[in-house]
Amino acid sequence: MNAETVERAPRRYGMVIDLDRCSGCGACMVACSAENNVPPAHPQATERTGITLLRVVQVKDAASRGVAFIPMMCQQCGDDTPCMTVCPQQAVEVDKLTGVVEQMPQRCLGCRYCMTACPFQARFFNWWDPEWPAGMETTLNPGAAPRMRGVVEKCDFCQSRMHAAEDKAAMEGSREFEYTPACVEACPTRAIVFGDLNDPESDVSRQARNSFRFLERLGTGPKVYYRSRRPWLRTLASRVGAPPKKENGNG
Amino acid sequence: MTGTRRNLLAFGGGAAAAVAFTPIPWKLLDDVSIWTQNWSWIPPVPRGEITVKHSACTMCGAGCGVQAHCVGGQPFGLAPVAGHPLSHGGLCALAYGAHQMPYHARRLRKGLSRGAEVAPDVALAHAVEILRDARDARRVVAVLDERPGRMVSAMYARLLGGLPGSVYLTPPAPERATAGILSGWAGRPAGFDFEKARTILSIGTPLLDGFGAAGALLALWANREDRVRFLHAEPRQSHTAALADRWIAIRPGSEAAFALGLAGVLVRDGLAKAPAPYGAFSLEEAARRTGLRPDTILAVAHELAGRGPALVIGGGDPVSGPLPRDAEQSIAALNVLLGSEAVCPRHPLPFERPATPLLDVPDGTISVLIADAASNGCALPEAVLRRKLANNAQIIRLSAFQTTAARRADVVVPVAAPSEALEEVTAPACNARAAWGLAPPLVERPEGVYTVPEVVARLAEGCQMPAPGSIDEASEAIQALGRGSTFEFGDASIWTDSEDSGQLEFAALPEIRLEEPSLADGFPLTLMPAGWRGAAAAIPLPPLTTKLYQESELRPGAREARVHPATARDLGLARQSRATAETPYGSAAVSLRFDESVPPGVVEVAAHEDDAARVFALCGDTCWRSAPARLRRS
Amino acid sequence: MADMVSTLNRPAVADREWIARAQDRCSTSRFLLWLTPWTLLLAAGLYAAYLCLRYGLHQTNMDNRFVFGLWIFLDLAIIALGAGAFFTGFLLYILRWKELKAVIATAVIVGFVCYSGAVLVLMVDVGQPVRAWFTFWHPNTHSMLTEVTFCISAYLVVLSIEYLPILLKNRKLRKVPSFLVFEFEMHKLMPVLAGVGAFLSFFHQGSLGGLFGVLRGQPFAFREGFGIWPTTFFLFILSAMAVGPVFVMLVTRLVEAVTSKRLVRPQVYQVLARTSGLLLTFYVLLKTIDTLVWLNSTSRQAGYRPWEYYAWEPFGTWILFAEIVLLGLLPALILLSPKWRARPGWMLAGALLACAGVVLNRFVLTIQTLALPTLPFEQFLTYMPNWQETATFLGVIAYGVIVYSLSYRYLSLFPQEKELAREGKEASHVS
Amino acid sequence: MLAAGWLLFPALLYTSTPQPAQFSHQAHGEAAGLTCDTCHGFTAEGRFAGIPTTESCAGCHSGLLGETESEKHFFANFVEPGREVNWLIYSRQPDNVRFSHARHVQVGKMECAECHGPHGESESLKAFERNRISGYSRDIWGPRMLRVGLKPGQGMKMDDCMACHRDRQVEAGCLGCHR
Amino acid sequence: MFPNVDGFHWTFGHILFLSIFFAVLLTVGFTAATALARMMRNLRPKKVAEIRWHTEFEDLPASDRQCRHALTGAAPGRVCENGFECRHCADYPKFSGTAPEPQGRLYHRGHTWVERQPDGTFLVGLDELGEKLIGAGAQVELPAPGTRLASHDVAWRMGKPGNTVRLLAPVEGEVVETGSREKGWYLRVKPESPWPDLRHLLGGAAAAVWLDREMERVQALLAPAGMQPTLADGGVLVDDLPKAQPEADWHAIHGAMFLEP
Repeated sequence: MNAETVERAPRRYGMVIDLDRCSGCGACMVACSAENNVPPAHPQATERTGITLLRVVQVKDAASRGVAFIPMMCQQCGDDTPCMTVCPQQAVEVDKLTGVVEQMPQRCLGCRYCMTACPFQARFFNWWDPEWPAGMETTLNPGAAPRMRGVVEKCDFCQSRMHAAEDKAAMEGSREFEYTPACVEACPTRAIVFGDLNDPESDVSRQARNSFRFLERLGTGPKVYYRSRRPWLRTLASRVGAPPKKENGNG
Repeated sequence: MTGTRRNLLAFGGGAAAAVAFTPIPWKLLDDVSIWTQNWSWIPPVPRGEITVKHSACTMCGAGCGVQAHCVGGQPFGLAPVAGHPLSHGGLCALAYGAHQMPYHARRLRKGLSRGAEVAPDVALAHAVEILRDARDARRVVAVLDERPGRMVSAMYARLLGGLPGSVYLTPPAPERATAGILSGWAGRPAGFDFEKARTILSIGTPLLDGFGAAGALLALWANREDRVRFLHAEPRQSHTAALADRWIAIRPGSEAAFALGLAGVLVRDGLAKAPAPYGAFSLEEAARRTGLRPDTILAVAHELAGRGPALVIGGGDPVSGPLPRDAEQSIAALNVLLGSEAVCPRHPLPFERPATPLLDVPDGTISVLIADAASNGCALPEAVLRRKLANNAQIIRLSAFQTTAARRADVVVPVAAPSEALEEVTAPACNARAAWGLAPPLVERPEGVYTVPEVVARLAEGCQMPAPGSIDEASEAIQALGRGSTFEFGDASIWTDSEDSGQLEFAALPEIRLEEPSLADGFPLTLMPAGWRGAAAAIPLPPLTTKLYQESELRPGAREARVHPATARDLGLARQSRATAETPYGSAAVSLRFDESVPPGVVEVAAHEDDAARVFALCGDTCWRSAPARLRRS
Repeated sequence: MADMVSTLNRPAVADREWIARAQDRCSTSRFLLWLTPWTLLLAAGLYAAYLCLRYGLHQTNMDNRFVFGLWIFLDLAIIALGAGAFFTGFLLYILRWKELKAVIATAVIVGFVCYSGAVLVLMVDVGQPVRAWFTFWHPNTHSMLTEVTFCISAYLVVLSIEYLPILLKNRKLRKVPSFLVFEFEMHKLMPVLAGVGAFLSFFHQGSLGGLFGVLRGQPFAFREGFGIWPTTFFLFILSAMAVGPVFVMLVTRLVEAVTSKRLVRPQVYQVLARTSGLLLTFYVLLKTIDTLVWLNSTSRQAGYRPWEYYAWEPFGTWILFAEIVLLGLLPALILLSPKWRARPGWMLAGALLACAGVVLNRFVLTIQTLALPTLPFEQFLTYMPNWQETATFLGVIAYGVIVYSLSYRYLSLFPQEKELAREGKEASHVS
Repeated sequence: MLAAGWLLFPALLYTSTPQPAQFSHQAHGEAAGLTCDTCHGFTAEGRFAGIPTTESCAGCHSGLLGETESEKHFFANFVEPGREVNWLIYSRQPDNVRFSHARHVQVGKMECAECHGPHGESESLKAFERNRISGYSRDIWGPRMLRVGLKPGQGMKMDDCMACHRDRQVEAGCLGCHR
Repeated sequence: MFPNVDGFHWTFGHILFLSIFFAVLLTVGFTAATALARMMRNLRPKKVAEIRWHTEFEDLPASDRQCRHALTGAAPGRVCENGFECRHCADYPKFSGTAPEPQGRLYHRGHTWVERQPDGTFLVGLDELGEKLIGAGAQVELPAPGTRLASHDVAWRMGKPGNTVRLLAPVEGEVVETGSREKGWYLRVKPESPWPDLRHLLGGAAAAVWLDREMERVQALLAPAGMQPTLADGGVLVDDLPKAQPEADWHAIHGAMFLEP
């Protein structure tokens, strides 16, 4: 019995993050880890081996002594997505319907080549097997499967919530649905706006017009836009590579 | 012999070739790969009915509303409640990990008697016995309650009623400092109405980083456009300094001087609405002590007076402790001088009992201390508490987790962790309107673990005292008031009081004495414990907050010391990553990080969970806010 | 006593059967003595690999930024050095350079050791080695790594087939008629395998280079190219072909030194050195052009200011100079000019420098690419391998030495060894 | 070796355990005139209820309705003590798979038999065969080793789903079926 | 990889890449298969012996492969490429001219000799130098009567345990009778054709020159490095050389002398 196969116009989900509203409180990071069943840090994990699918980074501008907080997650690059073209076994696909860059831990070999390709450092490797203290596995989110060690994982705009919204819409027999990722819901200052970039009326498309993107010149077509009234942030974002300090690094 | 061996080899080779045509290798390959996708030691995902339960977050005292998505009755994710009277649809980072607290690695399900594990009822019996001896020997008993103003606090007060000379204490908290002093001066509870204020000056307290209902304040800050201006005075460029419209970098320890300087300007230019406190500073004196240019202090003062109702908030930092008494009083005095409508009276809750601040109690007087389990997210160093206790004092601690404080207590009675028992929720102490609500449990308690009201009842019964009552007395008392409005969210409800139309009259401002900061020789730097709300509190941090401090550099983690690159270069530590911080009271190994936002001459050592005790020990037992220190290569 | 003396420096009787009559090899005990350090190293390497496979890759010092560390650098380096196998085979069987017949066997074994070592390390380095076949089942043909995986596994098969006849020439195995005839027939078909080997190696050496050249997200490594391949694709092939013969020469000289025997005629060394010199010069030329194009246009378009690549502490501009001039041009000139090449000391120095140059090129592309920050707020990070990584690294080298020593002892790798031994005896008569 | 491969190996690979209780779809289907979604229904937000709970069975089976042995066994062991039946589910997919009955049944208008095959008319429940290595039921891989010419309901592996999606030109990205 | 696998899309990249890869796999497989097929075809004993002799001949150093005409001075310094198989050597007539068929004992380069008997059979034995090289008391494994021998094939094995040498058959034929060391001959062979072509054996003058050359070779091999080549002093070799000079590397010397690399 051939179900009617009316195709829904493909969506291109994207985000606009207002850096002037981000207070660096980190609520989005904790909410994101709770939603995606990311385990609490292994005792030996550091900021270079931990898994923070959404990373809030504090940046300082020496000249104006300005400080800003930048939530950096997978930018769901649209134009020849660096991680997709390099994955040897198609564990990374750009979903035609939603524009989200899908990462399949079931097929991922753990060769980590995609992590060298990603200029946004938005991919994380499971160096350890996920462990939860006794009893805490009852607090796992049924919508997301915990990943095993040896695979790469990244932000996928909270597919667990999208699936839930899809199922609810399916009950009324419709394919249209709306959903908000965990970080958008968790942000106390509503700094993150999420929506379909293909739909010109959505506020994400409107706000995306006069905003900037990081590493735009690399030509990977990221779909997460940033806005700020502070000019030094806009110039910082236009840079590729960090300015070398007098003596580099932190100690 | 070789003939048979060779045939054997030939047969083996043939068999091996044939295996390729059977499904064995290919199916094994596929199955082993599937096995790697479903390892048995990766926990399976719970399956069941998805429901939503409403409750409140009890990680600190702010009472933010929370809706929990549950599968089969078990919460797996928390979300804010839009339109909640206290949290206005915002939550802070601690809330989103709160549903995992009952399963924290350091959860305590048994009693502790002098560190040894005992059955819960044995621990409770031991506590009752201590209390009874104290009553018979007429020794001073005290209750330390980090969240006074609840019905449970009233039950504690009733329990203490039967014990002569007992005292009901509350540790210092940023929300209670300035509001508490103003209430004292006005003779009736006073609070701040942030919605009314058009200029908010916070001195030394992280207003936009975990003050009161963090989510609500951040929402106010984000949607302020030009209605409200946030000014922040702090030596360090903290989160709040970064977000404030204007950051005034004062020298460490010069908060009082800054406040008195502002007061001096208000009085001199006739902008003050009340007589100036004795000892208000001249502009030059204030500028000298704070290291600011005189016109900065002038501009801030005029802005405070000129731009509509202003608020000046002190209270110190949840981790590096309260400001000294003189600073708190001078900040409170500023509010009196400005006389803004944002400072308004507040109806007390019917069952509210005044609590004595811990620091006002004379030293060495308490011989039995009962420490309540609730946490307000602020640190209380061991030394500060021990100074108030007599030398053979005994501590009865109600705790759901194994913290350093619990290990040092004489008896620990295991109580319910956050979201395991019905808990009361009150508005932050600085709110203009009181509020009271109930946070129903999301998870059922493990057996053998008590709730706090049960423990208080058993203590009272053990000492043959009248029953201290129960939580639903509070709801009747509030119904009896017949004012305010109630909000229902699922089976959680919260009642907020109505405006108190009265006016606040302040008696004459007391005399504010300012001590000269004493610089110990040989210790050129100033050491300040640093952290964020909940980092060094009575209950440990939710497990998922490791994303903030351990797996990223958003928050300082344990053993971390930040110092200005210039200071490091002067001390020859430019390339060091490990160093030792020394103060007159002790030394500790730290990992150095260089950070321009830290003022030169200051070394900030992160006080973090169990490691906090070590850091506070560095500050000695005076006021733990800062200590003279030096940094040595380790 | 006489019997004792004779067995002292000659293999034991049982061992003797396996060694061809003409070759005199040291006594079995001395051989075992030689093997023990390497077996210990191999054991340590296997233990480290066990730890990484059993407990997970947190055993290493790699992290989310340095996802490629010592192991991938090792892979790239030894595969580049192992290119001697395909290139010598190509020269001998396709271009008919008869002198190389003397070193073809050792070249094949060096190649086999390098490739199998590289694949072994890859199996430990990959997070889920059991799923390695997914690359064959769901290949992504746009990815350079798929191409590497396909070609390396295919070439490893070709190399093992090329290794088989050398193995079957062993004196005892030759007694089995089927082995003897199979070896005889294989020998005739060797040119086909050499051709296929060259074709496969051409692609996968190149795609190893392409691995970094296609990284649009890493301006330091990204290169424009012809068609679908970046320039690093061709540079890697050229550098591998340039270094392959020289590495085979170095290995042979090393074996001669260790066994204090003359195994190969000097002209063979001259031929190897000359080819390497030629190719190295061509490589250095192309490399300079590519660097200039990269610095001035490609990375500028990507927005990375070129001088910032080398503004960070350990990797100054000296590393670029070292790679191209010191370890590129200098050895090329030494190996090209017959006068310098004649003197063995200089020839060896040139060879070593050439190998070092290519290894440094692999190091720079693997480690420096990952060290440089791409986001404006990231920092330059450094990485030190820990003992597990180094133990596995040395374990692979030990595995190589063991396989080569066994092959040298039991298989006759050097056809000219007998004549040289006899001439040596006569020469000693004359001198 | 070939015989071992084709015959012996499958027998060794799967352990077979009988279901804790017997159930005849046939009896409930024709005799009692029930349809699939009476017991296997949906919840409001599209969650598939799966196997009915004991008390929803007890709705009709408050007392013994028939006299079959299996009903007595079910009644004695489960309904009275009110214990849930620990069914061994034939089509249990791994955790990382997300199969939305709502989209397939409500939007896709598919019949249960298209995937589950004749399970609806089965007289009794066959023994549950678990794959020793991957831990999943044999009904997912399908009865035959070579997975060729499988009738509907005989295989629920990715290839079967993809084949059906390809026939109906319904595009489903990786995260359409995985989570 | 295969069309029905999910995610396979017939793009040009896929087709090109996979076809090349399969082509490579096929060629490699095909080469291995042809090698195996040819191996099967050549597994007949006659072919095996020929191949064995051919590969062993390949491994001999050039100095051991001197052409017979080089010995007799007709073609100095010429190295045989043909496995001492003069019958198939194209330029054999060019050098040998029309020398008459040598009579008496004909020598194979592996120190075995053959002598025609009046009844048409051939006696095969080991020459004097060979006996001396192997020494007394060596076990002898003779093929059972009735086994067929090809020329240059392994006739029989001799030697002390751990150091057995294989002796090559100078002529094709069927073993009729086995002899022994005492009898002075080891095999009686009945040739296929009554008058087989024995051009590949050395006889008469060539044999004499060859024997002297072999004597010098043995002395060179036995002399420890650094000895001066002495003039031929006409001395007679000791009967049992291995007993006389046990410290010599007999393993290698036997290999060199009996053409077994």
